[in-house]
Amino acid sequence: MSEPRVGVFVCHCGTNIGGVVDVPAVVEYARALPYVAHVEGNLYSCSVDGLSSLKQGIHEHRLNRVVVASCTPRTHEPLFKDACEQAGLNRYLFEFVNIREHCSWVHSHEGDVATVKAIRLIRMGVAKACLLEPQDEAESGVIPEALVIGGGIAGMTAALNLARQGFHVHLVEKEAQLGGRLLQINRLCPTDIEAYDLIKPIIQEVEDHGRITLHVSSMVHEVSGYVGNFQITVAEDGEKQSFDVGTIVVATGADVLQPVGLYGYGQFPNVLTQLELEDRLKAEPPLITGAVLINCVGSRIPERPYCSRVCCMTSLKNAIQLKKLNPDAQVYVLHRDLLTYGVEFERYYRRAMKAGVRFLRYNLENPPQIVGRGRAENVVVWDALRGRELHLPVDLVVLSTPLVPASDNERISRLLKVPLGESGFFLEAHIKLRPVEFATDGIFVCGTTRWSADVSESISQAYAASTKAAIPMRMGVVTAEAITAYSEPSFCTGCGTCVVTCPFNAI
Amino acid sequence: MKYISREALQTWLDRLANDVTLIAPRLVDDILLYQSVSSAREIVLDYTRPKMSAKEVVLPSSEPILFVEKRGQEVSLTEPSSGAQIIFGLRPCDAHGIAVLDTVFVGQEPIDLNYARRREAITLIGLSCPQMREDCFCTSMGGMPNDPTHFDVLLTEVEDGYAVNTVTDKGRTLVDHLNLEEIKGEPAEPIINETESVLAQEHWPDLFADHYWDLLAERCLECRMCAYLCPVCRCFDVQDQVTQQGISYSKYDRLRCWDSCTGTNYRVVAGGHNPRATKGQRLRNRFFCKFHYFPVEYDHSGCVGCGRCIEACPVNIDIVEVMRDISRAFNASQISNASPDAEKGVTA
Amino acid sequence: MTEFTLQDQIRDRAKQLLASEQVKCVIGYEHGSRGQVRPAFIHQINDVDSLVWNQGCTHNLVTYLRDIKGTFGSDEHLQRVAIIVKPCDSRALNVLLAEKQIEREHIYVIGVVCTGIVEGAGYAGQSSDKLQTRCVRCSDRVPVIYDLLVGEPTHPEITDDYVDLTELEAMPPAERAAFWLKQYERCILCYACRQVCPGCYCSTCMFERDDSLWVGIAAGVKEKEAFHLGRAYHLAARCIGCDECERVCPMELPLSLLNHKLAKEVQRLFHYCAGDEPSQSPLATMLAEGEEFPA
Amino acid sequence: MSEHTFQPRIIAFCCNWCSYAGADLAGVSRLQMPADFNIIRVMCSARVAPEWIIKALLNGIDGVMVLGCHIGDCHYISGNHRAAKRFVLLKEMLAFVGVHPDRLLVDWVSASEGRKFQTLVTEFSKRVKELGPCREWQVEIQTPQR
Repeated sequence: MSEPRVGVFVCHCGTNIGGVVDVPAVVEYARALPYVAHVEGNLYSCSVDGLSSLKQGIHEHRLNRVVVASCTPRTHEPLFKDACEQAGLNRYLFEFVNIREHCSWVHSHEGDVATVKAIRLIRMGVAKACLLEPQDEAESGVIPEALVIGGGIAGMTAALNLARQGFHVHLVEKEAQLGGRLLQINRLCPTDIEAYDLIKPIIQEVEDHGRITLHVSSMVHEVSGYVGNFQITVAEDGEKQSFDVGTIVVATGADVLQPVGLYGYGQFPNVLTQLELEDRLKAEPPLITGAVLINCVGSRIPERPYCSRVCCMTSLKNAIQLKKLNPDAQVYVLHRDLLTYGVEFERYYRRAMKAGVRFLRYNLENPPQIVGRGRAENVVVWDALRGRELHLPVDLVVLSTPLVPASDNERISRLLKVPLGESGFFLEAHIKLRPVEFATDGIFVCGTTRWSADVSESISQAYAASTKAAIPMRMGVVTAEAITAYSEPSFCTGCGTCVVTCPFNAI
Repeated sequence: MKYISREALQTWLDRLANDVTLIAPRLVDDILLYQSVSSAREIVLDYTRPKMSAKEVVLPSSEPILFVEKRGQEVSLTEPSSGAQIIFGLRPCDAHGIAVLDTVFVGQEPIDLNYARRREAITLIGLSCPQMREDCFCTSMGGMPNDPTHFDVLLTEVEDGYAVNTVTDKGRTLVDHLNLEEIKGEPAEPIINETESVLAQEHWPDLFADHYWDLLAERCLECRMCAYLCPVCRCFDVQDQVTQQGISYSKYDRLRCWDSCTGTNYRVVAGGHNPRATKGQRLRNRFFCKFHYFPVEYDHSGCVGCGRCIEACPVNIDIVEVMRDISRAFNASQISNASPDAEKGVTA
Repeated sequence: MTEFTLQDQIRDRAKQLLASEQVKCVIGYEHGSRGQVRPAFIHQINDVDSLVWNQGCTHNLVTYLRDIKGTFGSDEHLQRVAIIVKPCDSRALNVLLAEKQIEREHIYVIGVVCTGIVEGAGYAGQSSDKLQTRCVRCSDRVPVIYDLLVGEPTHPEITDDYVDLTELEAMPPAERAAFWLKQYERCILCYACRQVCPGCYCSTCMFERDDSLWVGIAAGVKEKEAFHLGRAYHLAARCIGCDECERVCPMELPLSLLNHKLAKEVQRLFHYCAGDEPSQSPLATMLAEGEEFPA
Repeated sequence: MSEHTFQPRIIAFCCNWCSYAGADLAGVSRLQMPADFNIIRVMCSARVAPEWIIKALLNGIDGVMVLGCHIGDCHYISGNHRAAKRFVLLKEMLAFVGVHPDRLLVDWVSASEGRKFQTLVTEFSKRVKELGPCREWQVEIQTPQR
């Protein structure tokens, strides 16, 4: 190996780095580091301009090591490695230095300190780069079969998308019937079509599809292996069955919060959740003269700070349904903020207003009170606009509760070695850049198991995740990380501890 | 010969400690070592032999021999300097050891500048041993417990004080202004051990291939203690160490550190081959170095008979026993050469 | 008179083993020069009578198995050795067995019931009647592994509670740091502690000064500290407490204190005692159900 | 170096799969923290050899953090099990030779725990600052020429 000639590319990332770190000073400093042959600052190293400048730098300065100081390797490392490779440099001769997430963003009030730290990090990166050696990646085959966990709308969509592309799919559903949450739902907004009409043909196609093996009333019991070659064991009524797949899609859905103890739920028989109302609407639609629908029940509070996104629309949808059943009914939606994003939902909101649904804003300091003997008779709410208390006579109170992480999430997270986020939903590799995949190669995620989503979003995500999952199966090969452990005979004493310790039985 | 009283010696030593670096036997956690002292009180006078020899003073275990500094593109080299040092209370065997090291490092061209600079500034004030320890054998190696040869000044204990034997001019400049009286009478002769016979160096190669070395080495642990305690063992390696690395300023030390032929990797060459691959070969080298290679090269023994290695070896590899075994084996081989039926070799 | 009996038994079995060619060598003890006892390697029946057993047999002979490891089973003649072990030494055998450094069938173990080794053993003219500290503390007077047991098992009451250790533990951290730095300062890096240790069998020691990334090149106190801490940690959950490192140290560093401290913590944290069984170190195994560190 | 200008030098070993991502999240969330630590990305907390920590603490580093996945979440199944056991013992040994055990912090930070990362770094830096330099031996930290 010839003497290292290191090229250092320091990214401003617009103002993200450049607004805190004195990039020109960092560039000057890096110039003097041992073995550094070229240094430049880029406005955006990851832009087309930045990448071509990097490639040009490699050629012009005969660089044999490249250091990029910018953001996190978790998202951008492959991009820069590819650029190195395109310029004829082995991709393992690249070193990433994170001066954004780990520097400018966390020391943004102390520019001088951040500059010194960026310098330290780059010095470390250059020192490491000098020690890098080119590596060859080994390739391994990919089994052209996929596992989809969860038989709801997301899981079924993913399974069909893969099966239609010619891949064999194992679909695992813990219930006896496919369909998931949609089985419980009456109609879907904004079109008001019946949910069952939507999923019936999908269930039919899944059940009839020759390339989909159904495992209903089943749980995934064991997972081992790696992208392209996972070994799966599924348990069905205690009976175990094993098969191998190349990729995995997680679409296990979410639970709905049961608002026990909130707004008289469990205390008054006429206080229902939205799901329970949908059930009623399907069976024997109730004739209501006064109904109050309360939003954000159990969400956007300190112990559950997130917005569940879909409940506002659910509320609108069911308010409209109640109005349809009895146009004279007084239907109120008590909300903290109405989130009817996008053109369709905004239009839907206007439709509800036109239909005579009343909207009232409440705040957490003055939550609505449910009063009544034996059953909810009145809802007392502070009307901030009018500056007085309103007494709304009701024969029905409906609570909009958020989606919460499925109780099974933790088990599946451990099984697949993929992380859960702070709220307990699955955590994708990157919220913007890798929204439907995990950091672990070959495992993908879609639907409400990742975050609250409505049906169309779940379907879009399912297409995205399954399409991503199809890539390695279509390629037929995956390249394995080239850097692996090896035994150095002059140090090895043959104690065998590594052999018994390795959980992958790789030694 | 002059005389100095105990009190006068204390005063003198206090002054020396004040003026220069005074190195003398001192207790460090109950272990007697030649180390620098700040006053005469710290010095132990009633002793037989410090744990380590005084080799460390002339040849430190880890010594910078060159400082390299890089400022910008400018490189500067500095050689270390050494101030005046006096070793007081040195035993004759240890002075003998330093004399042997002198022959190696400054006895012939090219001389070792570092050693020379350091050695130049050292004055040796000895103290005779009244009696040899059980494991001492300096008398077998051409020394005596009261041998003044290698000192600048040698003190020998007499009643109430010390006889002062000024040997060199360097010693004289130290002692002259003390205005000492002439001594009355002679100090007593030391009690000495029986002399061991040492096989002449020219006969050692006859026993080079003897199985004896492998058998002797069976219990050797291959530590480096014997070499590091030895007043004569002088092997070292030289490596550069980065002590500071920055952009505008870097600093490197070139270090000379003790090494020992008893260590497994001592003789390993680039490519990984080890010409002294077995324990026996390595241990044999230790004795051949002292009794054959050294005499061939420098015309005297590489052992001064201090007995430290005998005392310290945790598995009782006893240099005197080895000397006896080798002499006996050689004699036996002479006889067997005369009568071919006799068994050749020795057993451990 | 017991000692004569034990010694006779050892010699008898050694003779049998050599005569029947069951072993090629018996590793035991013999009288050396200046009244010392030293390790002996007996290859011939004629030499068996030089084998001794007494309270000066301080060396842990298991360390020598390192040298002959490569010679076992190298050709069609299975080369076995017999080794004499005290109860403490026998625990080192378990460590080496667990770490696959020796095969059980390659060694014939003569286990000796030990009543304790005297201080100064192994050195000329220093022998006393006082037992070594490790022996005063020893409750396992019977080897944990043997083919032949020599002697009648005894189970002495142990009263010692590691005063030296608790004293040091009670010191303020700065004082303790000063204590250790003063000890390391004295070290001459002769590596006797490592060489005598049955657990230190690596062909290349990663803490050897002249070729190590981990300790540095000089022989300064920093390098010495790195060597001793690194070695102690490598011996954690493996050191069986024979204290040979401390015995051989020419500069009398209290090395066993570090080892005992780690053994104590290994016992407290992992309920594990090195050498009890030929089992994996708790540092190489997974956490048990409900076990959590930092606790 | 006087007491109140003392800037600790801290190394944070972060595993690639959880705690490095947790540190990323702290960045994305713009959580502010002291700058006296450098992150070294390792594949697993079990990759962190005790020798590294000994070497660091004896050579001018004042504190070392080892951050991995939560137990049960290890990308390599049980790497953090070994790390947990290894470092609890190392801490005891360091304490015994006079290196304050608080200079070594072992904890688990998941990819979603940006705030925990911030808290750990902030508190650790504060603690190490209180403890002062680990060894007097100090390396000059060079500031750039403007």
